[in-house]
Amino acid sequence: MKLHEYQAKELFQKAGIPVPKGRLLTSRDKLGSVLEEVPGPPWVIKAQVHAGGRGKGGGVRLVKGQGEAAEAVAELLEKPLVTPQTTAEGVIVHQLLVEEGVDIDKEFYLGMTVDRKLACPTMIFSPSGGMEIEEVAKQSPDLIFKEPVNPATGWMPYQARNLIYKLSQVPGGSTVKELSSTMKKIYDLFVANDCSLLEINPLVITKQGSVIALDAKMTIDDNALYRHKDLAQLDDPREKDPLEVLAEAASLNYIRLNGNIGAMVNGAGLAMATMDVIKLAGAEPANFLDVGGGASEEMITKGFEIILKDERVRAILINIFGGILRCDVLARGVLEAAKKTDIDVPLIVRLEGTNVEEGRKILEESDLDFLVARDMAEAAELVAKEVKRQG
Amino acid sequence: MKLHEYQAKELFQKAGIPVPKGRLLTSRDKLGSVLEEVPGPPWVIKAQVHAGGRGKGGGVRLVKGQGEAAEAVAELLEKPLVTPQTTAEGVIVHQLLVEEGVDIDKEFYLGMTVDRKLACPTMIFSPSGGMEIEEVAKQSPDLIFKEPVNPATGWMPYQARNLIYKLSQVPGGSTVKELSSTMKKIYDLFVANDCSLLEINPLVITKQGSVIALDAKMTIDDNALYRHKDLAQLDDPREKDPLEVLAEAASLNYIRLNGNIGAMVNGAGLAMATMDVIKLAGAEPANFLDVGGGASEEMITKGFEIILKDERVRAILINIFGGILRCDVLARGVLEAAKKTDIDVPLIVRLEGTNVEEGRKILEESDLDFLVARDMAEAAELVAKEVKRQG
Amino acid sequence: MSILVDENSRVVVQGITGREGTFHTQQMLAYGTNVVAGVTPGKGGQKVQGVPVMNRVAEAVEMEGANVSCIFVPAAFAPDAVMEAAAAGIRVIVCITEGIPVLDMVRVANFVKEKGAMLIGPNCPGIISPGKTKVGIMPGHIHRQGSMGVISRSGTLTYEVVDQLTKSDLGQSTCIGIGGDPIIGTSFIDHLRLFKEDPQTEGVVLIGEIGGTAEEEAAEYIRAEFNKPVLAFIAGRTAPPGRRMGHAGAIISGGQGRAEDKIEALQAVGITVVLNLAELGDTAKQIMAGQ
Amino acid sequence: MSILVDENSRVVVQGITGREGTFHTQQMLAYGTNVVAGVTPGKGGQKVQGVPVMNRVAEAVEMEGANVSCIFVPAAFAPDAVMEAAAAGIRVIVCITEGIPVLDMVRVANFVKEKGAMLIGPNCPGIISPGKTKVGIMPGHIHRQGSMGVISRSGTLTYEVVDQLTKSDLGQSTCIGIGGDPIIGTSFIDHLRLFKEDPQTEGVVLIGEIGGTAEEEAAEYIRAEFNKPVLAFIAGRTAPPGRRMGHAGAIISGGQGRAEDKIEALQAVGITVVLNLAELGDTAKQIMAGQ
Repeated sequence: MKLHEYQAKELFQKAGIPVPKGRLLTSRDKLGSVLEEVPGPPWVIKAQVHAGGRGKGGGVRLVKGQGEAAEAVAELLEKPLVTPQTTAEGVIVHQLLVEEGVDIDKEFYLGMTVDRKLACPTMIFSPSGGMEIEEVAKQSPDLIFKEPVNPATGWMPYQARNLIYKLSQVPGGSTVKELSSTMKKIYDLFVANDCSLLEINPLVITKQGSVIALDAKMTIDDNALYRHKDLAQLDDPREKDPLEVLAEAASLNYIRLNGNIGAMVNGAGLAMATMDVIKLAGAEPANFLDVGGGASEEMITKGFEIILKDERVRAILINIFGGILRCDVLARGVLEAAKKTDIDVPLIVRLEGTNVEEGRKILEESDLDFLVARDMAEAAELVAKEVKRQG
Repeated sequence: MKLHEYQAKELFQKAGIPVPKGRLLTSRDKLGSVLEEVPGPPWVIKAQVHAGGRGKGGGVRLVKGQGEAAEAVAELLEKPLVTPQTTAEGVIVHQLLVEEGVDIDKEFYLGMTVDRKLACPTMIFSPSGGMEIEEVAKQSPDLIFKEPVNPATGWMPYQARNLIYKLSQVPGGSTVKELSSTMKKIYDLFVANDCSLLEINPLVITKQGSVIALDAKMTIDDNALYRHKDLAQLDDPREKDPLEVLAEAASLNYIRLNGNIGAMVNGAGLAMATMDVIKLAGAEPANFLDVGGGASEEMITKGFEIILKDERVRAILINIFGGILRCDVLARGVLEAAKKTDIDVPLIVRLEGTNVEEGRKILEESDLDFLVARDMAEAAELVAKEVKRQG
Repeated sequence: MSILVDENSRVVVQGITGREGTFHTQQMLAYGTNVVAGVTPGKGGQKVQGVPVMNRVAEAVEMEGANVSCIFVPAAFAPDAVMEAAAAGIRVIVCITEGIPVLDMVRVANFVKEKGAMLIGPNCPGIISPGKTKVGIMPGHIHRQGSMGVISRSGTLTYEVVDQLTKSDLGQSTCIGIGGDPIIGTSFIDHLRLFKEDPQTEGVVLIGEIGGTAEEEAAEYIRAEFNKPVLAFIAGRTAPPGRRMGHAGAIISGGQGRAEDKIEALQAVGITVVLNLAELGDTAKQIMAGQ
Repeated sequence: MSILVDENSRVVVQGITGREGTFHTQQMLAYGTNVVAGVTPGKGGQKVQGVPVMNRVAEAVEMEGANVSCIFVPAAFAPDAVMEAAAAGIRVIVCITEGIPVLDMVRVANFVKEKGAMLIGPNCPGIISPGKTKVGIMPGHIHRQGSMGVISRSGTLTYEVVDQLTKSDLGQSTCIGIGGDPIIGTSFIDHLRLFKEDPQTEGVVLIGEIGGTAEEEAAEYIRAEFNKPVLAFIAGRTAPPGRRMGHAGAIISGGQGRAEDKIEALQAVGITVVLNLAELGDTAKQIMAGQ
């Protein structure tokens, strides 16, 4: 689960990590009072959206007076923002963060993530702040410094020194202390909130030598949300595809994609492989949908309904390898969904595994119109045929 | 540093570990008001002293009414208490803990300490509550259950199960939960307060099935007191030998013993070995005194003064193997002390190591009256001679 | 032979009294697995499918000689269950549970390693040595005893692959689902090492997916040390970056974990990578016939 | 030979700009120790006794090839310093610092072991291979190169013993102060293992004291595996129970750690235990002459 910048910065502030003074703006009318509370001009007005590349899309504006501020707000608030990471239509901006301008001397990147290979949280620090860290990694990997954290000891002061004293220009003593203390707090925040990613880019040193987090990105491990009720409430469903929100409520793993072949599969790996097969057959998947190992009839019905709600879908491929999920359960779920909604696109069904005969029988004996695929190869062929036919 | 029972129980309460309701009594006059606040009768009146074996010495009284309570207070408060762990004169009781009586169904021992070999905190649990754990260890070691704690994970719930389900009579479900939760809290308390020992003996299950800590023993790691200013303030110097309090203030490792040969040594091991040599020579050491590796002239002076303050001392042995502590510093310190106090007992000096010649010269050129020992063997002989001479 | 589990495996099922635990205990028993005990704290003394239930894993080890554990405990309690098994001396721990927080797994993975145990999973279908024993939730009937080792980050995708292998007359020595989470107990490499020493295993199928760099590391290991034919499939060539594709570990992030990079790394060391899943069985047959 | 340190040791002094660090750097240099760098965070670029000061141990390793560390950092910062050394790849870490909290050492000891380093101390005088190098605070001049290994939980008591050995014409291969704290990085056994394989070492003197059971464990190891003559001394036969005798680890508690028990355990496996410290040199001479 992603947090908005302003939400992450509130957590930063509570943890004692300095951030610029700022206020959230959700309506144009409030701009005057917000500007009164935030030191400036200059101010910085930042679109609060989850999509990355916000700056490149014009979602971050430096304004030098009230007039410029009003203009920026007019251009951003409740308007679509297109970034390299959104679709061409962009995402609607519902909230702006208005912050004081900061006198920047130096910009750093400071981040923490879990290193899968080392199986531990790892701090990443770079003097190339402000750039995307993937870019830095490509262009100058020697400017990325890493410190994996031993879970038994937690973050140790020497690790901060290992990062900071690697800089070709080491800042002054008090700044070193602030940087070191910020790193310790980032680790504590990361662990306390079960983060999977925490990024400050840029973390800046001001002309006065203070350390301040100019940006803030936090992603919470979805699996850990059960023990962070407070964080779970920060979820912003407006940032998500409405079909994905529906799927989430039904405990289905559904991701909407740009194609036109709907797919319902059990198991994440098989679902991905099915997407790949659709693509190989010359079509594009409309979604990823893993109904999971232990899906009930109701979940199958719900999943099928969600696929049908996507008006771009031109054909549907059901690919089930029964394990825990029995094929008869799947069949009954599909029939249940068909009762509720008209299925006006071709349906290709491939069943295998536990109770496969029973499942096939249930489908065949129904009045559902569908094509049977005996295996993945045939399923792919049938999908390709449908694509060609609809041309 | 040892805490009193009532101090430990206050920490228990804050941590959510149930203890009997109780009040501290420091003056006889307050007994009436204290008894009003504590549910009962029956009450339990417990002498607050650091010495162990308090129960055997009559320091714990169960009283059934106000009259009995007044009697017990009269016998205990401001009176000496002799236990198997005190001297024959006993220790003066300055404080009493007055507690509600508890309906005991079962008694357990629950403790935590650092296992030196495994290098980790270890929980100890036994159904033989109320007895000294050393006794249980001797008589029925199979009734002592241990769980070492991995510092990387902290106390895990399965460890509580490993201890509790080993009982031949497993208590009911809710009691198991309370026991398990108490164990977790004990570990957290142990770590949060840098304990070296934490003991509840007995931890009882009441007739109602609740878990309650009837006694509480906590020892704080002296080396960690610098980061526990609050705990450091709980130190009760009345429980210590006045000379030891003096030594502590001067950062000297001094322990008063029962003999009559004062000893001043640098290094703990050499100080112990010197005590052993004194004993081998047929005498008894009056103290352990390690002036430490980096002792200053002032510390030497202070240490010498403390030895001289002990009126039981009949002879003094100075045994210094100069390493960091130079022999000339030692010599000057001793002379400084001699200026301030009359030395009316024989002084035997054995110097070796760094700057030994200079040290010996300083002593020889002074008007101090002393015997020189060339090595440990000679030092022991001279001590023995003194003991014999004084008969 | 076969690796990790065989007819001598004595399995304890942790969480045996739960719905899934009970169902799969029955399935495992039906397959012939030697389930010697179950564990559910507080329910010691009961029986499930004729299997005695105990309060602690240590009891199952002491009293029934359990040496393999299969865990069906809910995510909030599974880390504790894994550590309990490792501390009790279980050497092969299979954790089926999905949804364990990553930072819990950081601690668990280190703990298990320290204890010298092997953790399969979490979020995996388990492990099966066909014809000998099944420790997990895979449909047993699609497997056949034979010479192919299978290592996979996925569940049903593995069934698909095994089904194709079996239909191509390629039986399996051992099939291991290593799990779809970002942090898992054992990697491709851990199991390749065992397959290398296993005389029954003549070839290995690796089933990878997007996320992380485990496949790249496996490729490097195979180049340097592995001497049996390897066939690979990588799921997620059409997965968009930044999205978690069902498995917590299946996410392309920070420019890492793309299927193309994995395929390239595997091909670069001479491993055949099947691009069309439907062709896996046939391709495996050709490769093994060429040996 | 000799163990752990010798003429090839390249020593980094952590806390070199402090009073003790500076003094003992001078003493070590005077003895001939190859002190290649010092570390004090924030003071990189300075020189102390001609030794370059750096900000990080990793720099000393990379730039000066440091492979041994000697730590004079105050107790509150010493755990961090030890871990820094271990993480930087230093393999022999000598921690002189006294007064480190026990629970800090729990974490440090585990961390160092994980990194594969050997920690000598804390609260110890260090380690010396006479005639080659001295890494610590012991007076160098009382030592002489020779064939006796010395392992001790004490500081000045070790000087006393070494002095007697030297005066009895018994030189030393390596003398190690393992430290007086309840939790120390390496035990008697760790060093006995090394002395066993060291051809220069022909006999070993063990200097124990009250507290813990390290001497009992050493006795058992010697019985089972050690094949050179061992002479022991245990300090604290007259120490009262329950009192901390200077060293944080020197305390008889819970009926454990008494000198008598240690002496008995050592004697039971045939080790000569000197009861009168004054006689140690002579006894050692007799034993070694009898070989």
